[in-house]
Amino acid sequence: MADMTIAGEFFRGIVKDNPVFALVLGLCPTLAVTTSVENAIGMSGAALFVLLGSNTIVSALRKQIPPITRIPMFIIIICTFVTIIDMVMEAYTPPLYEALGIFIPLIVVNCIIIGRAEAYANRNTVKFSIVDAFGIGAGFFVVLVAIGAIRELLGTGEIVLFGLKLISIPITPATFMILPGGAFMTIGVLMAMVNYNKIRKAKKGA
Amino acid sequence: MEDSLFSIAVNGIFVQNFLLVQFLGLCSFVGVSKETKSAAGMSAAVLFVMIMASIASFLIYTYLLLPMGLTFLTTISFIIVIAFLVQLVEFIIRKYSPPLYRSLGIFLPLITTNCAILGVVILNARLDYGFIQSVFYGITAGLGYTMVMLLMAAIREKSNALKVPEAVEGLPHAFFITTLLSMAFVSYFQVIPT
Amino acid sequence: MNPVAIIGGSALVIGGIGFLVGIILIWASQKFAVETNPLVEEVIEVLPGANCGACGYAGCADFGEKVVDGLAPVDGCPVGGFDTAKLVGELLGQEVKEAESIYPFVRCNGGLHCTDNIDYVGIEDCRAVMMTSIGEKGCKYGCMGRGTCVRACPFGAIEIGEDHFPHINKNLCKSCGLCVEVCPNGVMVMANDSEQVHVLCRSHDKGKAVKAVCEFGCIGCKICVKNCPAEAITVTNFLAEIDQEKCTNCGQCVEKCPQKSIVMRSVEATA
Amino acid sequence: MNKEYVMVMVKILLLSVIAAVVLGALYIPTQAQLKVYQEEQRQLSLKIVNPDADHFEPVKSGDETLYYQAFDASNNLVGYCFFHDQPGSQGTITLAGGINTEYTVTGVKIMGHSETPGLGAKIIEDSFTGQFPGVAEDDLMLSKDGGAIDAITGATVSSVAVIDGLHAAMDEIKANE
Repeated sequence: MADMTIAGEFFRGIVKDNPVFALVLGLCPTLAVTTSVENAIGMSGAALFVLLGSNTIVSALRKQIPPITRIPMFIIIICTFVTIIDMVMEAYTPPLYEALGIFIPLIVVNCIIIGRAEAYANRNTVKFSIVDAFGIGAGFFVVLVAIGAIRELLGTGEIVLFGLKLISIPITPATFMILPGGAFMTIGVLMAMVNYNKIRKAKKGA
Repeated sequence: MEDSLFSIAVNGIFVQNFLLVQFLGLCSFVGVSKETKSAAGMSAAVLFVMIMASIASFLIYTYLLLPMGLTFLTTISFIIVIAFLVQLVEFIIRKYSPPLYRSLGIFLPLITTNCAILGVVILNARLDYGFIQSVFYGITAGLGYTMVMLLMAAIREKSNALKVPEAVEGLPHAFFITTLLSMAFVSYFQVIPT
Repeated sequence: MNPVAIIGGSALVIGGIGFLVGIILIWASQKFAVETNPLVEEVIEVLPGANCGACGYAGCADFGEKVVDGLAPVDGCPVGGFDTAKLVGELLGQEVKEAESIYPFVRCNGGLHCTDNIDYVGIEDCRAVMMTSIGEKGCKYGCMGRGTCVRACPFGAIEIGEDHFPHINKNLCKSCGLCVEVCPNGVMVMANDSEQVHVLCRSHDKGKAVKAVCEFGCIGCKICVKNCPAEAITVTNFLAEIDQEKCTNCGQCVEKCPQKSIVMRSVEATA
Repeated sequence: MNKEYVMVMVKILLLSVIAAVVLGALYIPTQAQLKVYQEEQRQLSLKIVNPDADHFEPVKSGDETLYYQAFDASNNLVGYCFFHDQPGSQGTITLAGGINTEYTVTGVKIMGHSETPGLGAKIIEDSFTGQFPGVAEDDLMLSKDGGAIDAITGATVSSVAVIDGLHAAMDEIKANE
């Protein structure tokens, strides 16, 4: 990827290498957490912080990390960031921690972060790793909020964001959307739409 | 907690199945379940790491962290042990079956962050299971993971011959199959209230 | 718990775990050391990685090792085509000449012009049809358009057109040859772009049987054999075969063939 | 153990120790702050679950607080308050409860839970906890068993868990008073 530009990397993270649709990573939190838009925002925010931290440190130390103990060292870095954010938020911003509490440990098992550390940060300069973290984080945010909105709207009939009711549709709430089945279906449908768009473009192009 | 081994087994494999009910371990599940060979390879690796991780994390938690009151280090120490086990598995697979190593690709390191494994060890700690219970839970959760993984790989291989609109082929198709599977498992959940 | 105990304790615990991890991993890396020749890794990096087996080896890793050991030709990867061959050549210090690109080609002209033998309802797969009957069409040698080749193609380069024939999209096709292998009737063949004259039929039936079933079937009348200046055509068992080395693309046989089953194809994007 | 392996050992050891020290160092202030915050929270929830009480005296056995006695401004016993952990459907539910001297519930607040979002998690909403104030001990049961509390649809296990938690705490207080 010789001709890497800042903007190029950023948008690549959102569209071409979208963490959830293209790379198929980070599904566990994506499905578990997107029962509401509020949770989705919280999760992707926390994930972005950790991703930024880990990408920077990993790419800064990439020359030092011996290939033999590669995975454990990535994990130590990632987990330190997660524990930091966990402790700091628990003590200093209790209400926010109350809302995001269960997501923080989830981040450490978020495949996106080690996925990027292994596939990207380990091979590129700090500058591009940070941009990549922003790009992937934004991609993650967009997808999470989209799925969260769909599931919350269909599952509970309304979207409540930080207490204020944004939209409400007069349907009998389909709790199916809150259950695991609904989550899989939503992401399946969205992914099919993305593929359809890609194929249409490829057909026109080829 | 005096959960009988049977209830742990039913919990691990069916009712609280890590993949379909608890959403844990999906990244590798979707990524690798294209064909049974790599699915089997992956589940064997996950099962091995789960059992070893349950043993190691139990020892660390009860004999190191608890007495010294450093429970805030639980997540980090567990995950280092898992990462170490995965690195070990990576060496073994690369040595003894390079094709499997190639087909697992990026998903091998991803086992480390495989939510299922960390899920098992943290649950072991939170429910403060005894040693046998922890190891048993590791085994049953691993079997639950393997069962669903192989089930999914078989279905996906069979469904290749179906005529599916082009946009749905591949991953969306896999997700729809998973939807049906998880509905079946969740209905199990309602039947046996634990 | 005073601060020193906490920091000291955690340094001890995590440090201890890290130390153990380090020791065992080093031991493991020696015990399970795999003597990979770094050059092989570089070659594999350059290969397309489709693991399609067109080069005749079990995936790119296997092909990479064989190339480095000199057992496989540098341009042995048809999928990668010339540019991969060039890269591999550079790595191994061998120069590579431009190779002719070859593409799959359908040798059947029946399709809608061919009567249907049975009304097949079942799995969308030509092999399944051949397994369950002697063929869906009147002519059991022809192309049924059930899309086995479409699914076999790892690059999605083949599509079944309205004329029930597979159409190959040349800029997607990596000429890996999987479709040729998978076609139960052997209708698909890899054809060099310069080979323009082809017999669009595979039927070994006698003339009367062919005419009853298909408009453009080859009835083995040998007119083409008589008219070919380069004697490139031989008829075996009522089917004309063109020897592409001898054929000079003169097109005599195309005009003379009463059934019009020999065709001069112009090399356009999709065959 | 040639030089290269020693380097690997040094690097992984160094990284582990640095991570540990950073976490350890951060743990102390955050823990202290957390204690302060938790104490505030406890006082606050005691107030909520027992509105007419003015101050609370912890009843300890050893250094562990069993429950609190609630006194009004003129220092006569008005009721009791307690924190109780009860296993729910997904994990433990921590609830705060208040009762008066006749063991009628004065208030319930869910302090922490890990129930399924959207289902069991609804126990924290007032629509559920609001039913408890004024309910005597004997009809502290689900409405379908003749009690006064309607369970949350699709989350019977979590609703029952809260009720059983209250009963358990009440029995504990009865045994002690």
